[in-house]
Order: sequence, then structure tokens, then C-alpha cells
Amino acid sequence: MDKKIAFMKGNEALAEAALRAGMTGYFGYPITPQTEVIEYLCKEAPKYPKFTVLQAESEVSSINMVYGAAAAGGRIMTTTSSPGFSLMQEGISYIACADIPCVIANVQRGGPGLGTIQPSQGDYFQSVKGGGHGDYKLIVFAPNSVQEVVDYTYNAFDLANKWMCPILILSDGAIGQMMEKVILPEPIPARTAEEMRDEKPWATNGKGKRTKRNIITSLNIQSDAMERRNNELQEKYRRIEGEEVRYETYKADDAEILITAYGLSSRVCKKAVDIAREQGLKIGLVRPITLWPFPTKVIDEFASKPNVKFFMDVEMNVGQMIEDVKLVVNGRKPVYFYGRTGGILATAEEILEQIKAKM
Amino acid sequence: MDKKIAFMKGNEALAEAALRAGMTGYFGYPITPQTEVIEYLCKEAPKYPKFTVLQAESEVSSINMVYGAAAAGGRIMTTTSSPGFSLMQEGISYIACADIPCVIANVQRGGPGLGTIQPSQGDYFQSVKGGGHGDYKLIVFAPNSVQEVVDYTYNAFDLANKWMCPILILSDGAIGQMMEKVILPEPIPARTAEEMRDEKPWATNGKGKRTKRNIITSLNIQSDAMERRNNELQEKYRRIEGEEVRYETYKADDAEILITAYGLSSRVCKKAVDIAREQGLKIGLVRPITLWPFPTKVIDEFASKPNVKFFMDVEMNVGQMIEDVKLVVNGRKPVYFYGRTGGILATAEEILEQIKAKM
Amino acid sequence: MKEGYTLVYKRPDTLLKTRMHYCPGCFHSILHKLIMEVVEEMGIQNDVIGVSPVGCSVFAYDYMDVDFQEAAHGRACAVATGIKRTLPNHPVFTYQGDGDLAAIGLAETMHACNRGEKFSIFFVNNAIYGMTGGQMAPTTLEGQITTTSPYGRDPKNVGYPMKMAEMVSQLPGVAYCERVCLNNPANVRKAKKSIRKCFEIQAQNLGTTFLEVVSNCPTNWRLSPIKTLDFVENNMLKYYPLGVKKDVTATEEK
Amino acid sequence: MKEGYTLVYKRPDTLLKTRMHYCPGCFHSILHKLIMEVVEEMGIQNDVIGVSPVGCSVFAYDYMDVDFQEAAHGRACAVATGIKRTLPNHPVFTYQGDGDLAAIGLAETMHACNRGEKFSIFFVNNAIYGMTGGQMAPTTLEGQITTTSPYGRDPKNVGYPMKMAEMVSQLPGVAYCERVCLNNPANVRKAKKSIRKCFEIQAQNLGTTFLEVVSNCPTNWRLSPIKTLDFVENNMLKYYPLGVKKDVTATEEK
Repeated sequence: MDKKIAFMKGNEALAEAALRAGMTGYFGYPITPQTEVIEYLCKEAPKYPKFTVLQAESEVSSINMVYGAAAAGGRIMTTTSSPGFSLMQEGISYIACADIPCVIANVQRGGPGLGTIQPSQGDYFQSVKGGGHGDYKLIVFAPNSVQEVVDYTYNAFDLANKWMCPILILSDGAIGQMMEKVILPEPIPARTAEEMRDEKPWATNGKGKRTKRNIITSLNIQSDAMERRNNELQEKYRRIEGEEVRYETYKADDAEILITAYGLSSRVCKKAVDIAREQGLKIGLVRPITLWPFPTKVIDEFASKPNVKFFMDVEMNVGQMIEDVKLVVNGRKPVYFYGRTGGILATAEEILEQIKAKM
Repeated sequence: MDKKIAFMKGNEALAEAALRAGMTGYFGYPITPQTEVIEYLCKEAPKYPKFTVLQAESEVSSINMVYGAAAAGGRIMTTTSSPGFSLMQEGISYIACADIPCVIANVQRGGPGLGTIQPSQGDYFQSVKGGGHGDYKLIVFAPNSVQEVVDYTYNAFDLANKWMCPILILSDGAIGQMMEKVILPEPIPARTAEEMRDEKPWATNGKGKRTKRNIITSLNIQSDAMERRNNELQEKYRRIEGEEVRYETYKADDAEILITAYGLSSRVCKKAVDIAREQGLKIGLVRPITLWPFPTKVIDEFASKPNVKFFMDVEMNVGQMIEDVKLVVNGRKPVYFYGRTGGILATAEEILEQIKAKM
Repeated sequence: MKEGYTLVYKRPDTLLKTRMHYCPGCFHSILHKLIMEVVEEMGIQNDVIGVSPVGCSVFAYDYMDVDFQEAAHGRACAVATGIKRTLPNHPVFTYQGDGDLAAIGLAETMHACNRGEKFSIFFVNNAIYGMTGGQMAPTTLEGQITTTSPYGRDPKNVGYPMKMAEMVSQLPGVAYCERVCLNNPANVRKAKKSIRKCFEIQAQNLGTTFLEVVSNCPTNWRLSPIKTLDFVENNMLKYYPLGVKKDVTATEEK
Repeated sequence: MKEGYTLVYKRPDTLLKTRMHYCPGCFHSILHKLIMEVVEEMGIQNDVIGVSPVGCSVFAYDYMDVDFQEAAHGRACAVATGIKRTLPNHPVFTYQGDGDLAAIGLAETMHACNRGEKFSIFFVNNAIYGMTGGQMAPTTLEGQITTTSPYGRDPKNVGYPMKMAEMVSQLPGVAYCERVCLNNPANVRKAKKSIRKCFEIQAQNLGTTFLEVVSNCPTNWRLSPIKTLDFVENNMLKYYPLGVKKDVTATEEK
């Protein structure tokens, strides 16, 4: 079992990538359109003697199982979809405050409420601004293909360990359900108990030979301690902003109009760019891959360019990332928005029409 | 029992105002620093034969009891504090999508995680951008005194009915715990069952003489139905933005420097303005009372004024409302930030010092 | 009706003439009809409020012609608590599946029953998650294959199936608790009587009424509708014995 | 130790020499000590992982010198499930109050017990919310006055107190379940034996071990420490009878 080419559904590829990344525990609750993740893991589990998969009684419970398992030193993941992600917000706030590395995937569906099981990007704010209480951040990846789901999931476990921070893979029901060809990365050999202890000297895995016991908590009852905790978190976040930004530009160098889009909608936007270029229109795309940390610098550079006329933000919601785009552009250029909701994905032609109306 | 002057704790005043507003049901779970609300209501309940108060088993449960009770036509409230507010996010998303009027109060404490029981304004994003999944909004009031807690709570029930929308009273542990003199408004007489039915013809209170039964749901499985639902919500939100903005300005007319602050921190900022004025510094304050809809127009007007040099946003968090201020200012003037966390409230002198450093 | 004929069976007026989305052979449609027959016979159509769950019966309101609220997954008992405490004179019922009532909603279910909330809970136990496509439920039988127990439910790893009727009947707040089944005409008739009993005891404000309905799932059990009857008889009813688990009115009569 | 003296009692090394924040007369400190004595005597100090709840014992990690994780309110059993499934060879325990375990955490508690998670649950039942200042708990006695039952708990409105030990002992996943008390030296000694039994059965991987510890709350009961002993004896223990509710090892011995 090593590097391998396969034709897989997004959700199953996500599960396989996590197994190959040496995931030791998965806790989740069924919810459409991401239930294939736990189904795949239950089927594959016997091949991985050091891996444990458990269907929790709810998403509130699964995120807290993740909290416990990851604090104990495991490489741990949960996945869910929008309403379930809402239920996890308290737990995520705890995990972020306690500096616990873990991986969460939200395969978004249309909201608000029970909504629809169709794809959506309605949880950008919840994911990027903090759906839970207090000032915290998750590193948020927005893959736009099954291959990227695999790559970012595979790397997420080590990245989480590096920053002592939960990583969120924010995709949607279309990416979760569609089948694409993927190159699966080489499996990481399972760590021994000893290796796990060495890798995570902070984990609550029994005092062992340590001279001091470990405590995992998010409680800081004294104001000055709590402020210190917040300052430490913010310092860490500044460092992450310096090191972990990822984005893609597409035919953007000479563009006069820049589309901003992420995840599923960025694929249609690429097509819109191609059509525009055929028509001689200088349109390009900036695609944030990390939604937080946000690719501020590259958007700032485009906003400064004299030949750039305006930005068009395209999302599958009523306008969420546009706020972050506007905060960077800061009045230098107009920033327009086009979005569809309920699972409807704008067509390339539709997007182009919107852009032409602003030209 | 009519208009009355009293000296009351913020949380008890909130409870009393809700009773005087004709609240018919309260569902909540104990959490510091807002437990006095349910305690007060349990004590007062026997005086109100048509009022029901119930201690729920959790915040997940209490918000869903609110959903049921408000859908059945009651005037319903719940209150909580930050971690409990996170647990309510799924339920709030359902309530918003189903157009159900109700009142929620979040008496904020310091986060993230279990954090501290000290006051905070760390839940601005969660409250204003939508802590739950999907595109929805709550009308958010940020009172800065016990009197305002009373006034906005008292009016919230009718405002919720007017817009078929949940209203959030966003205060904090200091406002909840402090005692101030308040004028309590006249009690609204309890409605008869008949009046309740007439007032809310959409409620699921039994078909009765209606020709059609009522259904309350947030499920819109078909994409076009879900998009229609989202469009209706957004249209409603545009109308709310047109009609419901509330703010206060303080010594702002001739100000060259404008502080933006809400809730508890706005009180210290007023003092900072007073000190500044004594020193001959033209500093003023813009205080959003509704955090959503945000007072865009007034901030926009100040941002256009040639004599305005910059804005200084002051919050008890690491910088949340500042994004909304910046989105309005849109690059015309610098917007700076000063915040403390963990329950620590910046002093007027501290704030003034920060402003002077930017002058 | 034609002259000379006696009416022995009719579709209740409380059941909308809509084609149901349930799979062929699924018991949901029978239970929908029984509840609506009782509602019609008791004359409570204009008073009653139903609460539907997340699960296969999420669309229950498309079929039952009474006021209805759709609850978040697992929260039907919390929603019904809110309704009933607002409208104490109205009959209220929840209609919930096993994932909804026994997994994510267990706290809401147990606490509503413990408080003795005066509504009726119709709990459809088909030992599997239907709408999400056949995952293991808290009530999935030992050894039963589902998409999340692909090698059969292993109690050593995930515990034994939960006997909800037995569990809630222990709570003092529960006035009536029975387990029924819809696998043959005799049981269907019995179930209907029990539904009526739930509403009657609810009207007397004696406490929570809880009816567990052992059901089937042809699609996710991967059995023909006929064969599900065998599985119900030979497997489900062996582990989930039918009968009244609690009846405070019977005790009072003694 | 001085020559000629025999050691009959010492502070366990597993208990940190920190002044506890508990109110005078509160049983928490006794239970902390007992658990740490057992941990020391069994020699598992370097292996064990504790989980503290939200409630008065949120700071348990300040006193017990073992690895500790603080869980969100009600989620200790979910957190412990995550820990134990990651480290199946390590002893794991939760330490929870009644609001935490029986109100907000009921689903997590019942499901962990149903799955037979191999950790020990130490459940401190003092019939009231301590840290938030004396609100009604699921275990508050009938008629008992709390800040949210100011006229006494009325079972007709909010249900009867929940007997958690009896409830969880019904679940097949539970290997050992007992209710103990700390109101006199004999009971303290018994409780210590039961704590040891929990850890021993946990080590044998037989299922969940659950110890309900009937406790007191001088501050919120508004009674002097001495008078809480009377209340425990005359009120708590009448409703919450002590004793072993389940012991799979006893059954095996028969």
C-alpha cells in the first residue's frame, strides 16, 4: 500500500487520505451529504489495528470525543455537515482555547435551518470568523477538487500538530459526492505508543516518566490569566498568518477584472475566465485556498494595480467572503458580488453576464 | 403594578422587563453570569398565572423549547452566556429560517473555551455574522445600562413579532451583575388565548376555525425552494436595515477623532471623550445600539467629513466590530483598534493614551 | 356511499390525499394512517399539534392534515415541551425515529419523560437510520449489518441495542408506555387502540405517554417488504418484546 | 516518621499540597483524597487520566497529581470516551456533579454506559448546582428549596429526582454500579473500597464502572456542615438508597 491512483468520491477520498495520514481515531455522527466518510472508515477499520472509529450519539458528543482523544495524543478527525457543525461550536471553541490539534471537515449543505442537502458555501462566516464564543481561529482549507481534499486532509494532521490548532477542511456536498481521479499519497506508518508520547509531550496520556503531570484545560478564571491566554493565541495567529497562507491565481497577471472565489464556485469561475479570455476580456481569478489565514497580500497587490478595474466575488451564499475581500481592497476598487443559494451553482455564463453588467 | 422606579441588578431587571412585556414562557439553563434571570422568574412566576418558566436540561434543549413555544404562539424568551450561546447556534439557525419571533439574551463572559466568568464582548461575530450555519441574521441590541436592558427587552417581543425574527439582547457579565436605578415600564396585560390566536394567525396552535392547518418548518429540500426562502429572508433583512437601525452619538458633531464602541465599553469611552474635551481634544463617540442592522449611514457620514482624522474602535475582545466599521469607512480614514480581554475593561485614560499615540 | 353497502373502512379525512414518499412496504404509512384515524375518531383534528423529526418522517406534515412543526434532529421532545407548556389544553404528539429519539435526542427524550410532559411520543423503531441511508442506530440488533456496522453490530465495541420502552417506563413521569408492532392486522388493530390510549391519558394530564412502534425498513435492511415481516417476527420482536410496560390507569383500577 | 510509631494514616503523595477551594464541610475534598489514595495504592499514578467537569470540581486538577483534562459542561463522558479509545490500556475516570452528569450530560452519560466504555465514572450527587449558586438539579429532592425551585421542587411540574445509579445499572454495558456516601467514617471506608473496585473492574475491561457518591452542599443547602449530615441521612439516603446496584463480577462468582 503506497502511492496510488484511484477514482473516488470526495468523501471516501477524504477518509482514505486521513487513514494514510496515520489517523488513529475518528468520531462522527451520520449527516447527509458526508456520511460516506464514517461508512468508508467502518469498512476499512479492520486493516488498521491502531485505528479506532466510533459512531457518536450526536455531533455535540463527537466533537468532545475528538477533544478527549486528541488531548490524549491521538491523530484525530471528525466530519459533519452544516447543522452538525453548528452543534460543534462550543466544543471547537474549547479545543481552540486549549491548543489541541485535530482535523474537522464540514461538507456544507444549504441553510439556514434544516435547509437542504444540496451543496452550499453558507458557513464561511461560521468557519472563518468563529462560529463559537470568544476570539479564536481555525486554519480553514477550501479545496476545490477531490485531489485537493486528499492533499489538504493528508497534510492537516501534521499542520495541526505544528500549530497546536484545529484544522478545518471546508468543502461542500458537491465536492463530497462527486467522483474524480486522485493520486493517493503514501501511507504514513502507524506510530508506536512510544513515538506518540515523544511527539506530543504535552498530551494527557498518563504521567509516565515525566516529572510533571499534564493538564489540558480551557479554563482561565482570573482575568489576567485569560487575557494572557488570549494574547498567546493572537500571537500564534499572527505567526500562522505569516506562514500558512495558500492561494491560487488563474490568468490574473494582466487581468483588469478579478474574480474572487473559493472551493466549488472557483471551478465555475475558472471556466468563466476561460470564456472571457476567448472573448478578449482581461478577466482573472484569485482563489483563496486558506480562507483563514486569508490571502491578504496578493489581493492587496491586485487592488493597488492601476489596470485593475474591479473585483467580483462569487460565492454559493448571499455574500460572506466578500467582507474579507473588501477589508483588503479597502475602497481602492469596487468589489461586487454574485451568489446563488440553496444548492444552485451559478453557471460560467451567468457569472460573465454579471461581470459584463458592471463593465 | 404599573410604571415603577427601582434599583435593580441587570439580570433581574431583564427578567422583570420581560414579564412586564407579557412574556408567556421562559426556558433556560443555569450559567454564570446570568443565572439570576431564571432565579428571578421562578420566584415571580406565581404572580403570573399565564406565565410558564422551565429549567431545561441544557441550552440545546432550551433553545428548542423556545422554538416550539414561540411557534405555538407564545411570547417566549431564553437567556444564556457565551458557551451556552454556542450550544444554541443550530437552534437559532432553525428559528431564523422558520421566521419565528422570540427573544434571546446573551450575557457574555470571557472566552474562548470555558474561559472566565468575567465580562467580555467576544461574541460579536457570533451574534452579528451568524454563529450558526447558513445566511441568517438576528436583530442585535447592545444595551449599555440596566435601563437600556429593560427598554430593549421590553420592546423586543413586539419587534420580534413585527419582523418574524429572533431578537438578541447582547450584554455582558458586568451589565448583568451591576445594580442601577431603572424606570420599569407599564406591564402589558396578559393576552387571552383568543387574542393570542388573532395576533399570530401563522402559529401552530391547533387548526381551530382556520380553513388550513399551519406548518412551521425550516426544511426546503428542493434547491429552488431553498433559494426562494433565502431570497425572502434577505428581502426582509434589507427592510430591517432600512427601519431598525439605532445608535447614539456623543459630542461627535465637531469631532476630529471618533471612537466607535458599544455596550459596556461605550460607557468608559464616554468618559474618555469627556476627559479629552476638557483637554481641548475634539474627540466624539458613535455608539451602535443595534449591532445588526449596523448604523452604516451615520458612520459613512462621519467618514466623509474632511475634519475627521481617524476612527478608534474600542471593544472587550481582540477586534470584531472593527471589521464592520472598516467596511463602512472603506479606506477613507484610518480605523484603529484598542481592546482588552478576559474581563478587563480598558480605563478612560488608557483609551485616551491609545488615541493620543495615533494623533 | 352506495345504497345497501355498510362502511367498513375509509381513508380518514385527517390524512391528506398526497402520495407518500415512503418506500414500498414501509410501516410509516400505516402508522400515519392509524394516528390520523384516532385523531379523527376523537374529534381532535382542530386542536392537535404534531412534531416531526429529522429522519424519514421529516415530511410527516405533508400527509397529516393537522398543525405541525418540524423539529431539529433529536429535539422533538424539547419542541413539544415548548408547545405543550404554551398550550396545555391542546393534544400534542411527537413522531420520531430511533436515531432521532434514542441517539442525538436521548437527553431530551429522557428528561421530557422524567418531567412527565403531557404529550404523546410515537417512537418508530426500525433499528436503522433510514433517510441518511442505513447507518447503525442505538436500536440496531446485535450482529445486524448496517453501513456503519458493516461486519455486524458488535456489542463489545458499541454496546447492546437500547430498549427505549423499558428505559422510559422506569421514569415516574411516564403514565403509559407500550411497545406495539404493525407486522400483521391483529397487531395493527392493537396499535391503533394504544394510540388512542396515549391521547386519552394525555387528555387526563397523567404524564407522558410513550408508544414504541417496532417497524421495518425494506430498503436499508435490503429485504423485500414481505421478508421484512419475517425479520420483524424472528429478530426484532425477540429482542423488543411487545406489551404494556407501564400504565398508571391500570394501577389505579386495581 | 518517628521511631516507635506505626503509620496509620498519611496524606497520599498523589494529592497535591494545595489548599482546596471547597467550602468547609463539603465532601468533595474527602472524595478527592479517597480516589488519590486508591490511585496511589494501586500504583497507577503514572498511567491514570482524570476528566473534570464544569461545576464545583472544575478545579479537581489543581489537587490530584495525575494527568487531567477539563471537559465542557456535560461532556466528560464523551471526552473520556475519546481518551480511553485512544489509550485503551490506561485507567481513565471522570469526576462529575449532578447538573453535569444528569442534566446537560445525560445523553453522553447514558450512551457511554450503554456502549460499556471502559472507564470509571465518579458521580457526586449533592442534589443541587453548587458552582452556579444553588439551582435545582435533576437530583434535587421533592419539596427541596433551591434558587430555581424557591417554593420547593414540585414533581408535578418538573418531575421526580432522577435515580442515576438505578438508571445506568439497567444498561448492559455497565459492569459495576454502586451508590455510596461519605457521611460517616464507616461509609467513607466503604466508598474507598468501591472506588478500588471500579478501577479493578476497569482494568479487567468488563464494562463501565459507575459510582454514585451521595454528597452534601453546606453553602447552597444553607445548613451548617454538621446539619448537612442529618439532611443526608434523613432525606438523601431515604430517596437514594445505598448499595451495589450491579456487579458483573459477583454474578460470575455465583
